[in-house]
Parts: sequence; C-alpha cells; structure tokens
Amino acid sequence: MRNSLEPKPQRSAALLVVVLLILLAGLLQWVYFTHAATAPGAGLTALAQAELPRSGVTNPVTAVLLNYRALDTLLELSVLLTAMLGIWSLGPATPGYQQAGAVFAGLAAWVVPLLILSGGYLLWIGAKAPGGAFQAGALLAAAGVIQRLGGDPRASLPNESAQRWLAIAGIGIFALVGLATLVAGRGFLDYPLAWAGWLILLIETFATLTIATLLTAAYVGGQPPPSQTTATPGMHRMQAPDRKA
Amino acid sequence: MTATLALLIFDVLMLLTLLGLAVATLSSRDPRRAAILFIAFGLWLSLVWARLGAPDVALAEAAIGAGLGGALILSAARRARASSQAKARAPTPPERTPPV
Amino acid sequence: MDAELLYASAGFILFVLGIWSLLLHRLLIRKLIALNIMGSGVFHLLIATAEHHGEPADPVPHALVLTGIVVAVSATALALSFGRALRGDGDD
Amino acid sequence: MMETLDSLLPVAILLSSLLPGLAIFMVAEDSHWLRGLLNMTGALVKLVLVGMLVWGVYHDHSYDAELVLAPGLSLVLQADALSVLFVTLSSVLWLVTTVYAIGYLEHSPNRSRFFGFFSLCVTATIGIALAGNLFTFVVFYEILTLATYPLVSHRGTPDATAGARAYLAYTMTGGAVLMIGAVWLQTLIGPVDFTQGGLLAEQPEALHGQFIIIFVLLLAGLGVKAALVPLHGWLPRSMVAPAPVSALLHAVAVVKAGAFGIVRLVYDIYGVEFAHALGLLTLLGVLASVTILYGSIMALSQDGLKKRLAYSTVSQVSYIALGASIFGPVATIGGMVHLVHQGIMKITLFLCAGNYAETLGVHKVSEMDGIGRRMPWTTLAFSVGALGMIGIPPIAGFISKWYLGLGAIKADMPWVLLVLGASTLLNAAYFLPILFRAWFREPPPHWPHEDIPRRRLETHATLLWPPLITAALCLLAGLFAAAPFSPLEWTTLIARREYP
Amino acid sequence: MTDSLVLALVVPLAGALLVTALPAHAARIGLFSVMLNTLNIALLTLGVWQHDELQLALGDWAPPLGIGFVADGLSAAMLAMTALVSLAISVYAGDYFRDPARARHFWPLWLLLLTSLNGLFLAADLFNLYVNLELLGLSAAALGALGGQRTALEANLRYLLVGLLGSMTYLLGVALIYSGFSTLDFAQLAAQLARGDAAASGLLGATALGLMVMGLALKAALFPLHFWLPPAHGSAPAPVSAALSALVVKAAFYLILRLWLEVFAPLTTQGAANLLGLLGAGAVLWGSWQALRAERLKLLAAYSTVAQLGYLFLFFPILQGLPAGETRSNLFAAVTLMALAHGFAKSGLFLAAGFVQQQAGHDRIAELGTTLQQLPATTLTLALAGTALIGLPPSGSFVAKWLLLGGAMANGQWWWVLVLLAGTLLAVAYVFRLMTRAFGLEPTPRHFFTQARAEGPALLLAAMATGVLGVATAPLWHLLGTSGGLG
Repeated sequence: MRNSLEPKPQRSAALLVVVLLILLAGLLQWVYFTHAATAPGAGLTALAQAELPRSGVTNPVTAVLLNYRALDTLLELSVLLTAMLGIWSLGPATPGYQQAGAVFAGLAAWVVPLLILSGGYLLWIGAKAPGGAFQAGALLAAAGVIQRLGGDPRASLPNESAQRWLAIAGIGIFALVGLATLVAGRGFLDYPLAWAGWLILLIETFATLTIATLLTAAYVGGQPPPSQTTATPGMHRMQAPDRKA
Repeated sequence: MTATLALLIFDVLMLLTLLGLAVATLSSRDPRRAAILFIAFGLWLSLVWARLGAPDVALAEAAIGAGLGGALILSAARRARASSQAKARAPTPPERTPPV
Repeated sequence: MDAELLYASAGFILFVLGIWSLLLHRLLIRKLIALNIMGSGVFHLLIATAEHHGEPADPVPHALVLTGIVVAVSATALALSFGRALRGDGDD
Repeated sequence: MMETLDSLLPVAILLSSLLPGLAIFMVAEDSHWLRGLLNMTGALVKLVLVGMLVWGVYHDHSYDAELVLAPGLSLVLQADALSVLFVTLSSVLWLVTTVYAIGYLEHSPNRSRFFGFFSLCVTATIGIALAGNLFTFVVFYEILTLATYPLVSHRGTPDATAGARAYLAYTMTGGAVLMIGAVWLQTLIGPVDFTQGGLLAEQPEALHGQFIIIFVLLLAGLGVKAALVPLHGWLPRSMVAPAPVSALLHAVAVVKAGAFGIVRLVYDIYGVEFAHALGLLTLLGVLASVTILYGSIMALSQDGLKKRLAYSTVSQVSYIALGASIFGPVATIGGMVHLVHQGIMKITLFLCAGNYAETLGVHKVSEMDGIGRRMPWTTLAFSVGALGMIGIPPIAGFISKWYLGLGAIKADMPWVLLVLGASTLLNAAYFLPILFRAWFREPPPHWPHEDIPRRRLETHATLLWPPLITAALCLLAGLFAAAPFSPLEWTTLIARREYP
Repeated sequence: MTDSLVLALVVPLAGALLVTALPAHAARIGLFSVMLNTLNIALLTLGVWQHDELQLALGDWAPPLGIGFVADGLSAAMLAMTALVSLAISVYAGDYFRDPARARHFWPLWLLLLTSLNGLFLAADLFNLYVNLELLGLSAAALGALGGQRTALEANLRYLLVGLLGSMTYLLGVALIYSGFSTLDFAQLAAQLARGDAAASGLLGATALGLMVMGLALKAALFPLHFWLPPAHGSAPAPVSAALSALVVKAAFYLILRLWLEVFAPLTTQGAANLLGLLGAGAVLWGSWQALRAERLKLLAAYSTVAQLGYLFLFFPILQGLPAGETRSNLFAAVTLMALAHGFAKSGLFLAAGFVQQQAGHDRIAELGTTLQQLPATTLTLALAGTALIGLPPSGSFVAKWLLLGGAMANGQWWWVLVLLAGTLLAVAYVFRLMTRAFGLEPTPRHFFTQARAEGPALLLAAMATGVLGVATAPLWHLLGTSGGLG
C-alpha cells in the first residue's frame, strides 16, 4: 500500500491536533446548547405540511426532494454521474476477484429478484410513505453488487453505450420535465398540480434506473472494457454465476 | 417520569453504542476490519435515525451509506489486502500511525 | 437534560472524531472512512435538529441528509478509484 | 461636433503609434515593406496630428479626452502648452529615429518585435506628455517601463540581459514608490489633476508634513527615470541596447519622461510657490546640482563613446530639474527649453555614435582618431551636438544655460552659477578631446570593423540624414530662438502662464 | 429574462448529458454547448445590466421552502468571466484533446464543472451551494487527473480529499444555521441576522460563518491551507489547470466574499477581517516567494495563484474598516475587478504554458529560452498575463491595486501597503525570471502565430486581463450598481 499522502505526523503535532479538536468540539457544543436553550429554530415542518397538498405527493420528504428542493436532487444526480465519469476516466474496470461457490450462487438467485421487487415497491410507495428513488435505486444496485460478488464481472450491467444512456436517463428526464414546464410558461420544474404526482413518479422511475446504474458502475469501478460486448441490455438479467473468471 | 427516564437511558445507550462503534472503526488498523466496523456503524446509525423519526433517511443510510458505501470500502480493503499479500516481500506497508 | 441535545452532541463528537482520524491516519481507506464518519456527524446533527418532541419531524433536513448521503457515497467511490489507479498494478 | 473632434485629437495622436505598433507584432518577419509602411505611416500621421494640436493650443483651444474608470479615477488626456512641447519633441524625434532604425537594423534579427515595442514606447511617451492627471501619468509611466524593457534587452547577449535586468530593477522599484506617493496624495486631496499653478497651496496646513513626504516619494519615483544621483545606476548599464534605442531612451522617452514628471510635479501639482514655501525646491536644486557635477565627472573617464554620452545625459538632464528648482520665470524657461534642446542635441550625438559603430566598428573614444576625414558629415553633426552641449553660441544649448544662469541670479542663488560654470568646463573637458581627435589626428590604416564601404555617401543614406537633420535643428533652435513657435518662445508662453 | 438563470444551469448540464451519451461527438457537442452557454450568459448579464438584479424561485416555491436564484452585479460579472474563459478554454481544449479517447473523458466532466460554477454564482441557498461545491470538487479532481501520471493522481486525490474536508466543514456550518434560523436562503438569513434578536443566535451565526469560511478557505487555497494547490494545478492538463486556477478557486473565494459582506455582514468584526487579511498577506509573500523559486513554468503559475488569492483576501480588512460610501463601493468593485483580471490572466498564462510544454516537451523554466523565442504570440501572452499578475498598467489588476492602496491609506491601515509593495516587487522578479529567457540569441521566428487555434485563445484571454480590463472598467462599475458619478 502506497496510498499515504503525507509524511508521518509528529507526535507533538498529533497532540496539538487532538487538543484543538477537543476545543472545537467544546466550542460547538457550547454554542449549540446556548442557542438551543434560548432561541431554538422552529424548523419548516409546518410550512412543508401546509404546502403538501400542492406538491403532488403525500410523503413530505419526497415532496422536498422532488418538488420544493428538486434542484438539489437534480444536481445530486449530476454529482453521482460525475463520480462515475471520473471513475471511468481513471482506467478500465478490473475483473471480479472472486469465484462464487454454489451456495452463494443459489443464494444470489434467490436474493436478487427479491431486491428488484422490493426496489420497485419502494419506488412506488415513495410518494406516500418512506421510500423513493434513492432507496429503490440502491436496492437495484445491491442486486448488481451481488451479481458481481457472484462472479459476473460486469454486475449485470449492459454494454457501455446502453450504460451511458441509462446513466443520463434520470437526469435527462428530470431536466426535460423542467424545460417542458418552462416552455409551458410555468417556470423550471414548476409542475401543474394535476400532473405533479405523475411527473414526479416519471422522474423517480428514471432516476431509479440511473441511480442503480451509476451506483453499480461505481462499484464495478472502471470503464467497461470495449472488447467485451454482451448484447443483452437491461438490468434485470439473470446470469449464470458459475463462470470461471 | 420513569418512562421518560427509561427512554433517556435508552437514548444514551444507543448513542454510546454509536460512538463506541465510531471509535472502534476509526481506530482499527486493519482496513478490512475497519470497513466491516464501518458497515456496522452505518447500520446502527440508521437505527438511531429511525428512532429520531426519520425512516426515509434511515432506509437510505442503510442501503446507500452503510450498504453500498460499505461494500465499496470493503471491496477496496480486500483488494488492498490481496495486493499487499501478493507483494509479500515488499517492506512493511506504511500503515502504522502514531498512537495518539 | 434533553434527549435532542444529547443527539446533537453526538453529531459534534462524530464530526470531530472524523477530523482527528482524517488528519492523523495516512491510509486512504481509513481517511475515507473518517470523512464518511465526519459526514455522518453532520447528517446526524441535521436529523437531531429536525426532531421536535413528538411533533412530526421536519422533512427538510431529512431531504438534505438524503442528498448528502448520495453525495458522500459518490465522493467515496471516486476517491477509491483514485486509490486503485494509483496502485495501478492490476489488483489480483 | 467640434468638441468631439477636439477630444478625439489627443486620442488619435496616441493611437497613431499604438495601432501600428500592435499591427507590427503580427507582421511576418520577412515583410519589410509592410512593416516599414506601417512605421512610416504612423510616424507621419502623428506628425500631422501634432501639427494640428500645436496650432490649436497656440490659439487657446483646449483638448480634453476623459475615460472614467471608476468614480474619482479616470484616464485624462489633455493638451496644455507644456505637454505640446514634449509631444512635439517626441513625435519629431520618433520620425527621425524610425528612419534611422530601419536603416540601422537592416539584416538584424527580431525586427517585428523591435519595431512593435518601439512604437509602444513612443505611445507611452506621448501618453505621459498628454496625461491630464497624476493617475494617467503613472499609467503611462509604467507602460513606458514595460515597453522599453524588450528594447534594452533586444540584442540578447548576456550583457544586454544584465543591463535590462538592472533597468528593470531600478524602474520597477521607482514605479512602485511613485504609485504609493500618487495614491497617498489622491487619498488626501482627491483626484490630482494637473493644474497650472498647482493645487496644493489651499490645502490645510495640517497636511503639509505629509505633502513633504509625498514629494520625496514622487521625486524618488521620477528620479529613477530622470537618472538623478543616486538613482542613475541603470542608465550607463543599459547602454548595451542598439543605438536607436539609446537615442530614444536618452533624448526622448525614458529620461525625459522622468524630467518631464519632475516639471509637472513642481509646477502643476505642488505649484512652484508652494513647493518653494515648503523648502522642497532647495532639495531638488541640491540633488540636481550634485547630479550635474557627478555625471560630468564620471563622463571624463569613460573611453566607451556611448558610456561617455550616457554619463553626459545623467548630467544634462538634471539641468531641467535644476531649472524647476529655481524660483522665477527665467530659470523656468531655461529648464523647460532644455527639455527640447537636450533632446535634439543628445539624439544627434547618439545617432552619430551609432553611425561610427555601424559603419566602421568604432565604439571607443580612443579609436576615433581622424574619423572626421572618413566620415565628415557625421562628424560635423557630432560636433554641432557636442558644442551645443558645452554651451557654445549660437547652438541651442547655449540658450538653456544662459536662461538658467540669468534665472539663478534673479532668484539670488549665485551658487547655481558655480555649478553651471563647473559643469560647462567639465563638458568641454570631455567633449573637446573627442572633437580634436576626430578632426585633427591622423586616421589609422584600418578601422576596427569597416562594414559599410564608402561609396557616394560616407554611409547609408538612412543613417546619415537623421543626425544631419537633428543637428540642423540644434542650430535652428539656437539661431531662431526668438522666432514664433521656437522652443524658447513656447516655453516663454508656459512660464508666463505659470507666473501670472 | 429570469429564464436565463435556469438556462445557465440547464444548458451546460444538457451538454454534459449529451456528451456522455454520445462520446463519439464529444468535441463538437461540447464546444456547441459552451457557445450556447456564453450566449445565455450574455443575455443574463444584459438582464442584470438593465434590472440591477434578477431573481427566481425555483419551481415557484418561495424560500425558505424552495431554492432561490439571484443574479446581481457580482454574480453576473463572475458568470461573464466564467463564460468567456470557458469558451476560450474549450476552443483550446478541442486542439489539446485531439485524441478521441481523452476527449470523451474531458468533455462531460468539463461541462459538469461549468454547470457547477454557474450554479455556484447563482444559488442564493446555502445547501444548494453545498451540492454545487461537491459537484465542482469531484469534477475538478477528476479533470485534474486526466493526464494520468502518478504525480497528477496523487495531487488530485489529495485535492479531492481536501475538498471533501472543506465541504464537510462548510456543511456543518450550514447545519448550524438551519438549526438556528430555519432557513437556508441568503436574503432571509441576512434579514434575521440584521434584526439580531438574541445574542445567542449571533453567536451561533458567527460560529457557523467561521466553519463555512474555514471550509471555503480550504477550497480557495488561502494560506496556509494552500498546500494542495500547487501540485494539483501544476500537474493537471493545461486547459484544466487554466480552469482550476482561474475559475474553481475563484468560486470558493466568491462565496466567502458574498457570505462575509452580504449575508453575515452584521456578525463580522474588524478583528476577524484582519485575520483574513493577515492570511492573505502571508499568501502574497509566501506564494510569490515560492513562485520565484519554482523550477517549472506550471508550478510558477500555480504558486502565483496562491499569491493572487492572497491579494483578494487583503481587501477584507480594508472593506471592513470603511464606512459605506464611494471609497468602499469603489473597493468592492476593485476586488471584483481583481478577481476577474486574475481569472483572465491566469487562464491565459496556463494555456500558453501548456502550449510551451507541448512544443518544448517539458516546462523547466531554465531550458525554455529557445522555445519561447520561437513562439512570439505565446511569449506575448505570457508577458501580458505577467503584467496583470504584477499589477502593472494597462491591466485590470493595476486599477484594482490602485484602489486597494487608496483604501488602505484612507483607513490608516498602512501595513498592507508594505505587503503590496513587497508582493509587487516579488511578482516582477518571478515574471521577469521567465521573460528574460525570451530575449536570447536564437534565430528569429518567421511568423507571429505557430498554431493559431492553441495560441489565439490564450492571447485573447491575456489581452482581456491586460488591455481591456485596464481601460474598460466603467461597465463593471455599472454592473455592480456602484456607478456613483458615472452615467
């Protein structure tokens, strides 16, 4: 391992850091407690609840994520995309490092569909209860991770071109919806109330696919090797886990 | 009164466990062990958050923070270990940090 | 003593622990874990402030934390990739 | 309509060298004709425009162009009598030097770069001359430093690099000090517009202490370029530059910019009476006198012709500062007129020195035996310049010294006469031996490096005509000093406005 | 008109998405998006010019629930500079990344970087800024490592980690603010702070500001937190170095400026501002000294960035001490002008340095003489950029320094004058250490341009800094609404 970035810190420097950090922690506690004792912030609970009927969903967190502060989410997806592009720019993916045993393969064959199903459920339920695109996307990505652990070096991801399209789909749809409302004269991402629920579901569906793709690709860690072209597209493809790497 | 007290004790225990896990994670020298402890920390954190009335975030932390983040770190740790075992003749990796 | 303050306090401690580990440990993986725990501390603080004694919690900090978690994972993944490229000797 | 045109004229004068300069950078190295065309067009257009300006200012037209950069901060170009004096000098000498440089640098490398910066240098000088406030002055003063640096290091030899480095070290430090002084003054009294009679006299007395410090700072900044002792160190070292550059540096641009700045400082910022009241004129006078004597003494012992001329510049330019330091209109006239007279005389000398070097490879005084027989016309021009420097009538230099001396007597400062007398003796002591060698000694059998064979003319026409023209100007300025539009008449006009 | 606020984000983002999906056409789509962005920013600037300020609540959700975008003069100036610099960099990059394998990595990350920069200059919401900061940090680090050498990887990994530390610190400040004020919006926060209800909230606000400024100072490479900058900027590919030095650190500085002078103005003190100024002074001296000692051209440029950022921080104590009025508004415009001039000059310098490096095969200053003399246009670029770095006329930084000096004197804060003097002379030394090499005895170059597509953009950028910005400053003053006596 040569991932050390700095020279070895001196013992005295380390001690200094510790003292300073203890002081910092003390300061933060003191400031926060003084403030919370005298004038605690009221939060935006009431406001968020009051506007909920205009948001198109009933889960307030989803309302914040995809309506009130939708721009944060759009940019956050872009951060995820940036990470994947950065990872791809750093070199090709390494092959899976482990061959799965039969037990694992059996387990995977059982777990993966379950993950996909629960992902779909979380996506759907996100409008009214805890859940949503991120959780769903993470579960799908987990399915991909298990595939890779099971010996599929590409974690069930399709070929590079399809991956690229999947990676931008969620962000693209998000931006397109925003542009559509803009063109309709309402302002960027200002959904008409009647459509809001459906538009949010549309965005979330594509965002789920994108999040799953991006997270899985980040786990695979590198640009897909161009030579290896598997034709079958799509995430939900089962693959024989007994392949020897 | 006792119920509030019991709840307070419960909260304190939860937090102490959380901090204990954090300290254990941060102070373990073996990356792989640290990664596993990090996953445990993340899962415990999601429990705490569920307790704080944030089920959405708890779910996300369990799936993304602890789950995928942990898996990323764990696989990197395993790879690092594999490569350092492969280079057994290489000098001791500069992992020693001064005890603080 | 109020539970909410206790929870917030844990957030600060996590943050400071994270910085400590980030500054003093040299192994990339440990640095990244440290950064993640730092982040967790901040997220934890946000979640703790969102809680208001039995009333429904404030959804805005929750959404912020959700965003933050994804950002943190993205950064972790990118940094690990840097580490792999730096080692750069075909890992297996 | 007329007003717009009036404000356009100073800008046009500036652009007439700036635009050709920028264009010349882009000209391919081999396109001699295009480059020459750009150069000559610029120089001639500028001369015509300056002619219009002179006519206008003489008839009390005011020319004003202002570009506001920020509230309280603007670039102002305006033409008063003093600036016209300097503008005319620079544009006439630019034309002459350009012609000379085209001939001088034939076949030499990097000409696009050279002429580009040459034009920028003149642009900066014109900007200094036309600057209507201290900010504008500082802007162009610094641009001048930047534009001259490549010219000094043009040769590319280690000597040239070292000379340029010394030049840079002095002028950049001076520029920074000047800027601090200028900003300080502006902080105290607001925008410092050059005003006839000065603008500090009415300020509250509490500020006078600061004004003295500021004067010292500004004088130090200007003194570097004006080569006041002890800030003169760069000048002899930058003699490594090609002859046209030396000519420009000494006669027109750099040194003169410093001297011109001192004149502006005394007359148009502080006001001569106020400066006198603060005792600042004495400081300036002493510095100038020391410089005059020091430069002359150093010149005595130089064998290198250009070095001797360089020290002579150190000495002669301080006449201008000396004139500014003596209270009274007559000395003012003497100092200001020397701005022009020293310019035309010194450029003549440098062009001749360049001719000797380029034609025969003669660089040292000791090699000049009998050079008057080989190159009579050049030596004639040189003699006019040298005698003028000594102050022999009827050449221009005599007028300057006469007025300076007269002014000193009127201002009851007889010690100045001693300085003048000593300096004149020293001038004679370092110029006359050269003339004696050139005219009356036997020429050697071989010249060190005879590059240009003698044909119908003793050297190339483009090298010969410019010094002859400037030498003629020296004579004319002396002979027809009382004619309208002569430098003397013009400075009398200025002095009359300065001392109502 | 407010559409252009959103389009500033959407245009480069859409470009990034398209380039990601269609890597074979990366260069063409990329350049087209950047041009479109420039056009849009021109419209935006025009809007600010006419209306002083453009505001937008995204999704029609007014703050505190929603996110507000505000474009005032400062934003517009930074956006315009970013648009022009990124256009020049893009033209240059089309030439630099001719290899399609590298182009397909460069363009999407580059457009994402541009997205985040535009977002940073527009967002008036503390948390949205955090997301933008992360987008910026990740894309910048990935771009910086595109060269692929070990040094580049190490430097940019460190940059990434430092950036993360910075943004986490910033985020802690944001969390404190939200806990105390229940809003993330600039205007609402400023209004609450100005009311100053309780001493405790002032304390909380001040702590949060401290954390945020610390985090941002790390990203803005304020001395002594600058250690990561020189290796990262010195090892990145030239167009990326240009963007990093000219735009990315400037974005963090911009945020500090805005938070300090606008949002948290009631909480700032002269002592705290003096500390910033002191660090700035340290940066000026240390950065210039290191630039003077640097052996490689790009490293020289990187250290000079450290020094130039120091100048920007020198404005804080002086601004703090001045009462509202002409001097102060002049000074505020001056700091903007300084940032713009440095942005143009440094990007020009890095692009030129990249071209020199391509031509010479290295960038060791001591051995560059021959190459410099063969490239007149590039040498002129270096000279113009150097003029702006020193702060000589006719550069924008000269005007800015003049006003800075004036402010320091009006304030009686004399000591900064000495710092400026020393910094200027050191800058003269390091710039001319390079320029001296351009005047040697090498054969004369035949033509001004050797490769116009690479040298042209750099020259134009440098001429913006030295030339245009030194003379045409009145529009900036108008844009910033401090026109005073100007029409």
